[in-house]
Amino acid sequence: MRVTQSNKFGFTINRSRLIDYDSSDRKVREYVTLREPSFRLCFACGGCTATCTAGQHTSFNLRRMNTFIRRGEIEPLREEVKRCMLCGKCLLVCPRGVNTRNVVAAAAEAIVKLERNEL
Amino acid sequence: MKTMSAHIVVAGGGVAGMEAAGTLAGMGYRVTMIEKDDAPGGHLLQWHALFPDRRPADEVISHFRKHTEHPNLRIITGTTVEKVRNHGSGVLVSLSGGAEEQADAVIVATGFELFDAHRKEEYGYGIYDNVITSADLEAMFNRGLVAKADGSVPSRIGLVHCVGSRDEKVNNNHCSKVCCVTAVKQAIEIRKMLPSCEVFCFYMDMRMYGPYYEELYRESQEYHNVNFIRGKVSEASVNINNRLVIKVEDTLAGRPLKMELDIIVLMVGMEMAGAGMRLAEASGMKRGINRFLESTDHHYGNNLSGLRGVFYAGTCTAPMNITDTISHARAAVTETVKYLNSR
Amino acid sequence: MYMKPEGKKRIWAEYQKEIPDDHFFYVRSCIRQTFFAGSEQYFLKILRDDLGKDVYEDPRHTTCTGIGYHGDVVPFETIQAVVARHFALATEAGYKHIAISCVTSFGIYSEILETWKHFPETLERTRENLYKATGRTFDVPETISHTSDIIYKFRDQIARKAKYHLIDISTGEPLKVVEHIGCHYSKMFPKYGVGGAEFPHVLVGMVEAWGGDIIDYPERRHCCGFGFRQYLVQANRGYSLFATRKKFESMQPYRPDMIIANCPGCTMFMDRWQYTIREIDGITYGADGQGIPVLTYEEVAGLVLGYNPWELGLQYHNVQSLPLLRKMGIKADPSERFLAKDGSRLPEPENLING
Amino acid sequence: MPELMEDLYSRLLQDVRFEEGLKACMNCGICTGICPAAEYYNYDPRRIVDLVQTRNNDIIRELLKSETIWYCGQCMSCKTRCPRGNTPGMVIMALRKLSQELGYFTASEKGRQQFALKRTVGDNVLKYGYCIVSYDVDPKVHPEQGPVWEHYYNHMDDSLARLGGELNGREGPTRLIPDDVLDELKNIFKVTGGQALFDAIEEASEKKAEEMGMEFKKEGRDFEYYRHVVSADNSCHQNEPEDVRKDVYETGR
Repeated sequence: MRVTQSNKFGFTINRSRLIDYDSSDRKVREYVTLREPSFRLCFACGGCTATCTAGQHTSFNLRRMNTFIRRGEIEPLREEVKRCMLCGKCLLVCPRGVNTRNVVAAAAEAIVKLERNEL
Repeated sequence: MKTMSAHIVVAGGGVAGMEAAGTLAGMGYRVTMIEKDDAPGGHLLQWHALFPDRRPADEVISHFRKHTEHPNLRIITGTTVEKVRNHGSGVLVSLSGGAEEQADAVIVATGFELFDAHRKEEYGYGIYDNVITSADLEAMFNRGLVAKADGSVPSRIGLVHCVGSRDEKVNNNHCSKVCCVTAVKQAIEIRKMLPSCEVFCFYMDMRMYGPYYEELYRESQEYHNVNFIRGKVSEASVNINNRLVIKVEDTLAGRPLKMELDIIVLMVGMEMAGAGMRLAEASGMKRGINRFLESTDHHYGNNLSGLRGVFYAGTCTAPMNITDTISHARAAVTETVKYLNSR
Repeated sequence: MYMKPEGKKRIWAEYQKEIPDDHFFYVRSCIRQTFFAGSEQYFLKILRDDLGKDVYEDPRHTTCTGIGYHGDVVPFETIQAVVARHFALATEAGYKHIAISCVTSFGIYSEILETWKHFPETLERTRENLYKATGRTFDVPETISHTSDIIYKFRDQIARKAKYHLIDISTGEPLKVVEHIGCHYSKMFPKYGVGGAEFPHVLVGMVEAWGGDIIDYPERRHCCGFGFRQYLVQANRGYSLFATRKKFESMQPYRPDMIIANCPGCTMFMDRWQYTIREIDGITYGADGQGIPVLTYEEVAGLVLGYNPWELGLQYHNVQSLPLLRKMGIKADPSERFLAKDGSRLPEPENLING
Repeated sequence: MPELMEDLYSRLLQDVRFEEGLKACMNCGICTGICPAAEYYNYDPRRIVDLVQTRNNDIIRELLKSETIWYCGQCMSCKTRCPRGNTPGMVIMALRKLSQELGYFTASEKGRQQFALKRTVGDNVLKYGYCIVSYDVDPKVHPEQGPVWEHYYNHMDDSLARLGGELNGREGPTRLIPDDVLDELKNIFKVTGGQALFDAIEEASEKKAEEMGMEFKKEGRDFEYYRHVVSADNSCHQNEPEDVRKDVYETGR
């Protein structure tokens, strides 16, 4: 999400931060949902984020990462999946029984596959 | 059993009015139910299926038809109650058209009106072809066809919560309580009718307060792939391909979001009914800042009007679902009988 | 397209503000007098000469300081007193109706009047401040109108005197016109604007009265991107261009013939950024890729009334209007666009759009 | 450190625009949904309002020193829609004013730009009686104005005459504002705190220039610090938002 262009007029033009749902890529969501069907159950309570060890030290936010998967926002997702340490503490607190750890693992897989054009 | 011949007027023939009138008639009272439309039934008549179990509204309507078929119960339709006032030991009831009824007690069950979606101008109801209300969608369910105005099949539908509720801009700070669960119910119905149609609910809080509501919410995610986006829709417009475009913040991502939709369903809330407001105004009944009737105590006096022999039932006091409306009407019956017995 | 006109009419009926018939106290716009001076002059000319109205301009009036206010270097107390000084000049001259040439000013006047209503102590403090600083006193005006409100009010009279219409004379079809209102016209206080905030009628009414068709496109309500500090500071200008480009992308599928704009800043940015976007991205918008002329409502009214486009100032836009004028059947010699005081020809600017 | 004792929320409440602009936010995001700045910068008006309504002094101070309060373009589209009748744009205006009064604005790149606004628009008002004047819009520093403006600027007398005006004339567009009128404006600025705000901006900027080791002049725009503030872009304005709340809680600032 960096600045993209500079020009002879002395200013840069940023990229849009808008989530344009019609042009986003939902293949990762489909893959994650298939690999971990409990993903559908997340209702974004944030319990996972509150207990998250990685979240104490980095900007990692599992609740928001789930939202990115659902909206097909791949670019921020790429960074997010790297930050999780897969400790699984979040599994213990999820009130909907989502296999959160597996969601991250599946998302990471999906991103690798996406880069290899395997999705 | 002198009191059993008492005459009770019930103002309104919706769920609350029918429950109260039928119950009182069954107990042996003489009851007159005044309904403003051509037939009793209220908003229920427009509904296709009810939350949370999606039972057909017809079942509940036929229950009430039976419940209100009683020799003690007289139903006057096409008429409204304009004013009530204490007269002798009873209540004098003035009807539209000038007629009067002498009653021993009155139950006010004038109900609610659906919020007029035109007032949320930014959503373009009445301007854009494919912006409809939750009530319009029920009518589509009744016809068995969910389609765009040009007859084509929608591939993406968005349900916008809190239209006319929790909104200072339209002078409604209250929550209408039933719209969240209605949206989830309707979302599931759309998904069942049109399995290839994506459905999105745009909500601020999911207020699934009743029995099996939260379970329905879960079901909608687990089995019907209904999508939920937390954010109040800012505006709707239409593009050159006749698709609606909405702007909203996906507050859980912390970023603005834009999406094309084929149909927008506005989950319209409840407001105090106009006929009830006129009646309250003429009769000196107190109303709260949300314009609904204000009972003498919202905990233990929530059927009491403060006027002798006049009681409240149902959504004229606050938004309620059908179950709570029935309970509230039964409580009004209890209060009425208690009052008549103590005279 | 795909819209029910009766739905809009219903809204328009709800937002009809009081626009006086005559006797206006006129206040100018910093941006318009600088970049579109012809528009201000023709507002006065149309009102005085064509419509026979009394419009008074006191040369002692100044900026309202609105750009400074929204650039956050002028405090609210200060701008209230500056605006109150204009009210004092109007009071001294016996005028009760203010005609405001700028949407930023108009928004500020609205905000100030509303603030005085809700917080009466702020009116008292403003009276004290103004008296202390200048010795002046004032009456709160009876009405404030944006100058487009006034043209709107007399749009049918203008239509009756029309020499040209917003119609393509070769096909007889109405021109496709995009209207842009400017955020501060009615987004803050919908009741101050003709037609309210969501579907303002002020420009739509003019265009329809003069024969054109209005295009309603998804980003109609979006800001032009002026953003005060977002344009005024060089490093921030991407913000401004970004917003305008978003609007162009959204209106382009409708192939508009022109944009009619309400607000000084919007008029400028929607014109200037078309040049800049062409330089950066190589893209030119418009029906035939010839750019979309952005005109003020006075310029449009002036064309309809048959005034010389070059005296209205149409040539002082980066996007030149020659194809538009041809469509409307207006004969104007392009070589007479840039003249010196003595009538001699100035060298022509290069690299204009549709030059 | 006496500044720590000051209750910043009370200071904000003294601003009538703040009182009008913030009742109680329920975080619905309707403002952000149509906000031009939220789409361009890492900016979320909903979040700003939510942070301010914590009434936490440390959080508010962080905001006053942050980049984020300078992203809003004051289009006020948020006012039309807010279901709680708030105006995030007005909350921003109150924050910006306080940030300048306390000298905090120089802590951020976008905040430092206030100096440029003062030296352009601010000075113009008291010098010419206008926020913007044609002879001050030099095409060399405004290439984006395009060829038509360059032409107009170079032939200003002729062009304005064609449009029925006279540069520095007695009436009409871009007329000369007489000294006695400018004196009235100056008095208004003195009486109402406008001059004090100018002074606060100047003072903090001069201090910052010194801190940054940059040349500073008491007038005009032709010096290093001015050129720096108008053109600096650290390219970080689209990064993930600064987590003001987290910073405050974790570092105890």
